[in-house]
Amino acid sequence: MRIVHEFLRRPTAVFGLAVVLLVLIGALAAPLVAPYAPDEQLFDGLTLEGAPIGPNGAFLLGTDTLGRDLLTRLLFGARTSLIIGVVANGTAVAIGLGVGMLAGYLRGPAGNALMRFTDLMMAFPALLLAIVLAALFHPSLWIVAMVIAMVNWVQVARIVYTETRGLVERDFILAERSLGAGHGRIVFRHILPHLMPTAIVWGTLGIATTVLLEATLSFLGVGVQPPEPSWGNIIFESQSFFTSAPWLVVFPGIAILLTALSFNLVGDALRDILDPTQRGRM
Amino acid sequence: MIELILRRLGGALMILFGVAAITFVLLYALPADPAVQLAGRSATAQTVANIRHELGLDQPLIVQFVHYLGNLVQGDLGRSYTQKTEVMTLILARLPATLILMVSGILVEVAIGLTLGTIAALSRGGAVDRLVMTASFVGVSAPQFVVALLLLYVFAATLQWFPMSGFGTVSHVVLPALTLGVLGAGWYARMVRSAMIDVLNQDYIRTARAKGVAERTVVLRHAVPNALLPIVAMIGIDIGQFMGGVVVVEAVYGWPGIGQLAWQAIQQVDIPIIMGVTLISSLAIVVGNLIADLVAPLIDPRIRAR
Amino acid sequence: MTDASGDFGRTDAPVLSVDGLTVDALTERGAKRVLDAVSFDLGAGETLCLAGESGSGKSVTSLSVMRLLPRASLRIVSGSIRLGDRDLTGLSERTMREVRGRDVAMIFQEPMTSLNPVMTVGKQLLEPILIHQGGDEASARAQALRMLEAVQITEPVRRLGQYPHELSGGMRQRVMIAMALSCRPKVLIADEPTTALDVTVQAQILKLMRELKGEFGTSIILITHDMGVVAEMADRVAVMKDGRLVEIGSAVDVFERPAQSYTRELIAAVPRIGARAGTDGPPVVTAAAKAAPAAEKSLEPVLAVQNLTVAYGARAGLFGRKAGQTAVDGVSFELRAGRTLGLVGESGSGKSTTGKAVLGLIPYQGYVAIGGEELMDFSVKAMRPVRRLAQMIFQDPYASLDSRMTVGAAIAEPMAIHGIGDRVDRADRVAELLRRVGLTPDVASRYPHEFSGGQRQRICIARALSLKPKLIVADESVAALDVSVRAKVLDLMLELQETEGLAYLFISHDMAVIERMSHDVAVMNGGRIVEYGSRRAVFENSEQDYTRRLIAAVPIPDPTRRRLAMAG
Amino acid sequence: MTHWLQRTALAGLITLTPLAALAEETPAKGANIVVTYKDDIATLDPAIGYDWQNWSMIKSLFSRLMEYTPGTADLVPSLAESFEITSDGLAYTFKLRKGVKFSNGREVVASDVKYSIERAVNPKTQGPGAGFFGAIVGFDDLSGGKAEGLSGIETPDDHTVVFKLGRPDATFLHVLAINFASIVPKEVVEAEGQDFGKKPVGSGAFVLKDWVIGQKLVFEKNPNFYVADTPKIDGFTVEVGQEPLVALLRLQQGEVDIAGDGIPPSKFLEIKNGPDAADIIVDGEQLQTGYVAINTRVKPLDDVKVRQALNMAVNKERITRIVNGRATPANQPLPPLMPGYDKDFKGYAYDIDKAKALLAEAGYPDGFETALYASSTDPNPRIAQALQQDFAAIGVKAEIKALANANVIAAGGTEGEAPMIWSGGMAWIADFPDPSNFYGPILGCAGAVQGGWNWAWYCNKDLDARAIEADSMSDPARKDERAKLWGSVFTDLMADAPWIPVFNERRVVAKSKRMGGPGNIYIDPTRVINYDAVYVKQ
Repeated sequence: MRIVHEFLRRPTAVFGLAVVLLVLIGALAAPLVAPYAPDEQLFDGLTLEGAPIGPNGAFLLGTDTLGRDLLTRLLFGARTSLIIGVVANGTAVAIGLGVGMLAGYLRGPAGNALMRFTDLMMAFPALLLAIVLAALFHPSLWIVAMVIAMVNWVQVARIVYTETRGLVERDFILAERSLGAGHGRIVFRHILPHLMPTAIVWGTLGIATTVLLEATLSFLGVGVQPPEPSWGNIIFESQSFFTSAPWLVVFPGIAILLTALSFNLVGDALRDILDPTQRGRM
Repeated sequence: MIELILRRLGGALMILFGVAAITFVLLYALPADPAVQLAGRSATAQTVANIRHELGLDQPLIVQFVHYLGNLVQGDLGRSYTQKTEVMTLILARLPATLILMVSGILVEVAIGLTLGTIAALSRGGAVDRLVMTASFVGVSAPQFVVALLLLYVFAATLQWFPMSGFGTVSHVVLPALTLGVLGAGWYARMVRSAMIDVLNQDYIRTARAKGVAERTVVLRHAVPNALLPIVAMIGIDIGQFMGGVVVVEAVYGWPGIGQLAWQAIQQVDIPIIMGVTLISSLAIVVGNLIADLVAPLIDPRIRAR
Repeated sequence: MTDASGDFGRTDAPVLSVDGLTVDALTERGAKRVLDAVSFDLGAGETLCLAGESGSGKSVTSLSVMRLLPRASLRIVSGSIRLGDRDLTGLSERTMREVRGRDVAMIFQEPMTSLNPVMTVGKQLLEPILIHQGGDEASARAQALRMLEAVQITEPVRRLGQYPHELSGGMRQRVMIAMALSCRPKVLIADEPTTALDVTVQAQILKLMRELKGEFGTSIILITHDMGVVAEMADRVAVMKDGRLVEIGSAVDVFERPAQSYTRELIAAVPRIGARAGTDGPPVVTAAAKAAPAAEKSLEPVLAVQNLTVAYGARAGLFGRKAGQTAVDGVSFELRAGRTLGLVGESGSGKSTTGKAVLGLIPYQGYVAIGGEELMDFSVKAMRPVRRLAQMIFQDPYASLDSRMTVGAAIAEPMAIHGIGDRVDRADRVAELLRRVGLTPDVASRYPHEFSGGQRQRICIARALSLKPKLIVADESVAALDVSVRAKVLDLMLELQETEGLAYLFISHDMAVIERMSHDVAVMNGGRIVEYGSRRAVFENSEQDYTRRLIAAVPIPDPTRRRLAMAG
Repeated sequence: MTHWLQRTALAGLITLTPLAALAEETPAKGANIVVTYKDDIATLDPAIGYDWQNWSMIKSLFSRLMEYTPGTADLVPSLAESFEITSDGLAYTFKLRKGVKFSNGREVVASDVKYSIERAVNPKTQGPGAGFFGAIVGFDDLSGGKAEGLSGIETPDDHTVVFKLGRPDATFLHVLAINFASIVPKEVVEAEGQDFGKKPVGSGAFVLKDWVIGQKLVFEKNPNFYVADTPKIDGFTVEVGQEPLVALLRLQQGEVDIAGDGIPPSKFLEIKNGPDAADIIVDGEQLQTGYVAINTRVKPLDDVKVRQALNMAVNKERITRIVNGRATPANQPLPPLMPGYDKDFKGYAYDIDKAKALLAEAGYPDGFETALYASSTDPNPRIAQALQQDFAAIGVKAEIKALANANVIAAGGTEGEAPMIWSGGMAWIADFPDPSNFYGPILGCAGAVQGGWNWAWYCNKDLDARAIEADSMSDPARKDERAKLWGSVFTDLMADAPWIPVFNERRVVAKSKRMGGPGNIYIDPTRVINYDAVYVKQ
């Protein structure tokens, strides 16, 4: 209850949540509210010379270079972004949580080995690695999600590691050990619950990063493949049109920006509320 | 101190070896046979087989890797499949451009981030703080390729304040550096803000105030140097982020750096170049962290003592 | 309250006069009063002690005088603070800046964090001199050097170029004092200046302050929770409670004829060193034990430690194995049922490390046997039977409870771990234990943050008792508690010892607490036990200079017995 | 022995008479022009370079025995002064022009010709063009590593080269005009090793002066070039890393003379409809066909009825609209400019009902699922999506796999992997203007192998036999007969429908207003851009 109350006191967080909900509803209800089918190449969606049509009554946000309705594609693109955002980031957080917690708890050679591995992953330029991976495996929605997860877990692992290290040093863990609690009990009953705020915060903030990364991969043509609409590949398909048909870049760009921003705002608010180290500050 | 440096260097070498091994395994698991593409459409099966043999692609993976490592130790990154030029030559030729871009990008983000973060920390909880923090999130959430395209459209194509693309003069670097810097500036502003808030809550700040030190001096002399430490560490990590952003920014602005090289190589499955660029990028990240480690003691005498 | 302020006759006009000072905290639910019409005067050359427990408003008072309250959360709503003929509450920030450091200076509790870690001592010392007296850097430097000499720092010239982390805690506090006095302020506010220091260092700093007060003609407001320090230093005492000033008067008056019951309790709760002189063992608190003095139950020690050594930081480096620091070096002692061994020493002496090692919480070398069983390896399984015999209570009760677990679950946790009883059994036992430590069973469903410090420590004790152990290692278990609470927790521990036959390994830096609690005492210094014997022998006929110094340095809450003054 | 002798003292052709219509234009002296490309120039080694950017640069850096008249597909001797072919078509004797020098100053002699061709064939060179020389005696030994040279090339004296062929090859003169047959100086190649491609030395119209990797290449006129008045500019600079769109904006501002990557789709209409269109745009046909290869060895595409149905399902008009009309719908593999193109052939008309009927006949009334591979560079994913929608109209659900070119090529060359491939981006542009170049590797049995380019995996022994027959007609007198025979090969194979010929893309180049000369030197059918012929108007 406290969380809800504190959350609602923040206008930016409420704005973020509203946009997130809007995107979510748009994505879920896309088949119902979208005026056209997502990959329907409408005959009157292109000029006779083959140019896309700007926003008008029939096509509220205009059409793309194949004569498809942009609004429809943006709505269906929201599905892609959210699915990837949730799946990829969820996987990343789960892996990061597991690796970070294990490394932080075990310490010693095993913990060190795990952290050296995350260091190694840190030394990969993330986007470059994602591009290489995505180009290697024929990209599809799920592959892209997994590629992003492979890249993004590292950050979570490092944070969880640091936090776990701190927790292990704390007196209550020492107290548990002095009581004779087993590793499983300490890890799952005592450490994990304390990491949940971090997991929740990253589960939210990370979605923003993920949405951006997916868009970037798709923009480079190694992300979600057409005709599956994704905000990134809509821009990819029409980037050379940005002087003659700016709506093809501007609208998906706004969609990406707003969605990422909203997840960031919500995540930031959650961090302020949930993270006990931040709580005392204000 | 020297031991610390040596230990870091050893770690860096291990990391580079790991990067090389992982990249190698990944790239050679590739479905595309570069020989087929190189041989071109008129090639006979014999030609393809010859090319495979000449590239050593018909040898077992481990042999290829050992061979690769052997060359690597001598600074030889191999030859590009498509350009037939030494990868080292290609990278060295393009590295200055990328370095210029990265340094200007880092300057942009640190300058913006440091200023905004400090301002936000000082007006903490106030309207300015909230404005800066929201703005920083907008910066962080803005897709680089959209920012790049929009900056290009507004400032180069329409207003013509800056050239559309190319390399050479200061005005060429402005838009790419801004694009790279905007994203980072958001992170820095947030980092600086929380570091500053941390520092401003420290006892020694209260001590300084109790001495009658003016607020400006408190912030600039007492708070900023202490808040700088996490920022320096972040610049090291940042280089990794930058290496990714560089691909997008160089692609949009036609900047002749290694991001462009990597992107072309990925499309042409030019494995030696991809390997080379990945290794160089990792090297940059490792060196960045190393520099951050070495700069930290200059700022904080406590680390010097250790 | 008004009658409390002005009834003490003085000849000259006060240097500082606080009148009706009221401060509100701005919270989400509106303003909350944290300081309520506080009034007092500070005479020239006088030391006024603001005494009181945590949350009483001492620090808010001092920060108000400096006008250093955090602007966003605390605000002076009414009252005046007159320094000479100026009301500080009405000054602009700019004018106030000139007052700070020149007219009113301040030193803080934590000398570790009160100095800027990235600036040299010299630079920090120069700052107030240059700000308030101007002049060139050379003359300021000369003055800074004189100040370092005045605070009796060794090698003052070298110190100027050093960074704070290169100095010990005591030296840092000396630097702070030098810095505060460098402009010869009229008033020095010292907020718990010695709390973070070891007792011997505390004695030196207090002595220094007394000397400098005369030399510099400065009036001092000394804020402390330690009635011993109050008695050592105060000309007058102001006692604060819940934001109000409840009593003010001369030190002798307040200590000998406290007007308020609160003050009386406060003074009574302070353990006085030497209070147990001439007796063996701690006082008997339960009726049953009084009736039948405990016989020696067994000769078999509950805990036997021989040649215990703990080395930290040892690891295999790139350049060969690095020797770590030895935190505990060849320590031996034993402890029998129903008895308490007090382990005392200054910070870094290795006493806490010893406590953790005997419970196998950190790796060690040497022989440790609990209940006659030597600990052979540290696997969770092998240790489990031993864990039932030995429990630990930590310094910070809040930190040693899992904040995400109800206290009921926390107390039941050991039983769950050891598979004792079912749900219902455990719930019954939790209720019983809560009652046993003086809490009501219905609190079992609450979370740790809903309790006060003393209550939390009771919960920790209940948890430690749940397995009916034979040995409890109490590591600074009352150090974080206010004196009045501390006394009650100590009494509870004594009571439990009598009824349960517990053996305590009681670790503390506080000689008075050790004296009260222990049958035997081991004094540690530099990782070794330098003196070991019955409490009576150690406290009354110590063979070691070190021990004698420790005892002598403890301030006694009796203004008539100021040893420091005599020493000075 | 009767020799068919062709003496070609075609001085007129070599001096490149400007076309009559442009006679009044005079090339400006001392001009330098700027050309832009997005991608790096891969290599300028003539034995290796094989993409459309470096193709025309290599052409201008090196000389070959044979050459084409600028802007046409007409073969003329170049480094060769004259040549003779025996009547059986198995021996070619070339007389070299005397006094031609490499840019390092050494004279070009017969042994250089032999060395250059052998180098192109030698597996150590890793050259993609080795296969073109398959007719020369000794080819198998050299490419198989059993010999160091080609026994079929003889150099009786410094200015005579004789080629002995193992079989008649009507395209052999074309082969000697492609880049792989460029003459290189042995000593320089051996000195530079693999870096020869970055520091090329030839005897062509231009010399490479400077190469700043990732930024620009500077070419300078070869003052000693043996063709009079060629080139017409003093030099050209190729700037790389330039986005097509940016390049075009710079071209409009006069900073760039030729936008090498052409006009991006987004800008095309704006420029086409703009006032400068006539001065800026050069639009012409090229020897290109964009097609969908239908894998004849993958179910259910192995059924000819299915393939025919797919052919009928594609709305080629709409697809040409997507590329803004920069293409003409195609109905057969050969492009219209190619000898043998059958104007009267109708192919498969767009007819959804008939397509559905055929599918039903084949046993797929409800269609089926399959995959369509395509290059991931614009506009190919868009075209693939248009095709996908067309197939969907007859119930065929094609999943699009848009991949990097290399991956598509690899999939196409793996048996049973790619059901359908849209060729765009990797499209077949002829190496030389002869129909045989359009058959062997991409439709003949020889190409239907692992790593081959016959992505339809189509192998028709009868047609292969007819192809060999046609290629044996090396007597120029039978030119028309040969073209007709070739034409029938291509129209007949359409009965099996291994391809869906979609369109013949026209090449549209943007040049600055100051550039002169006829359009076809900017879209030269054998050179892409003919740097030897372009000039700046005075």
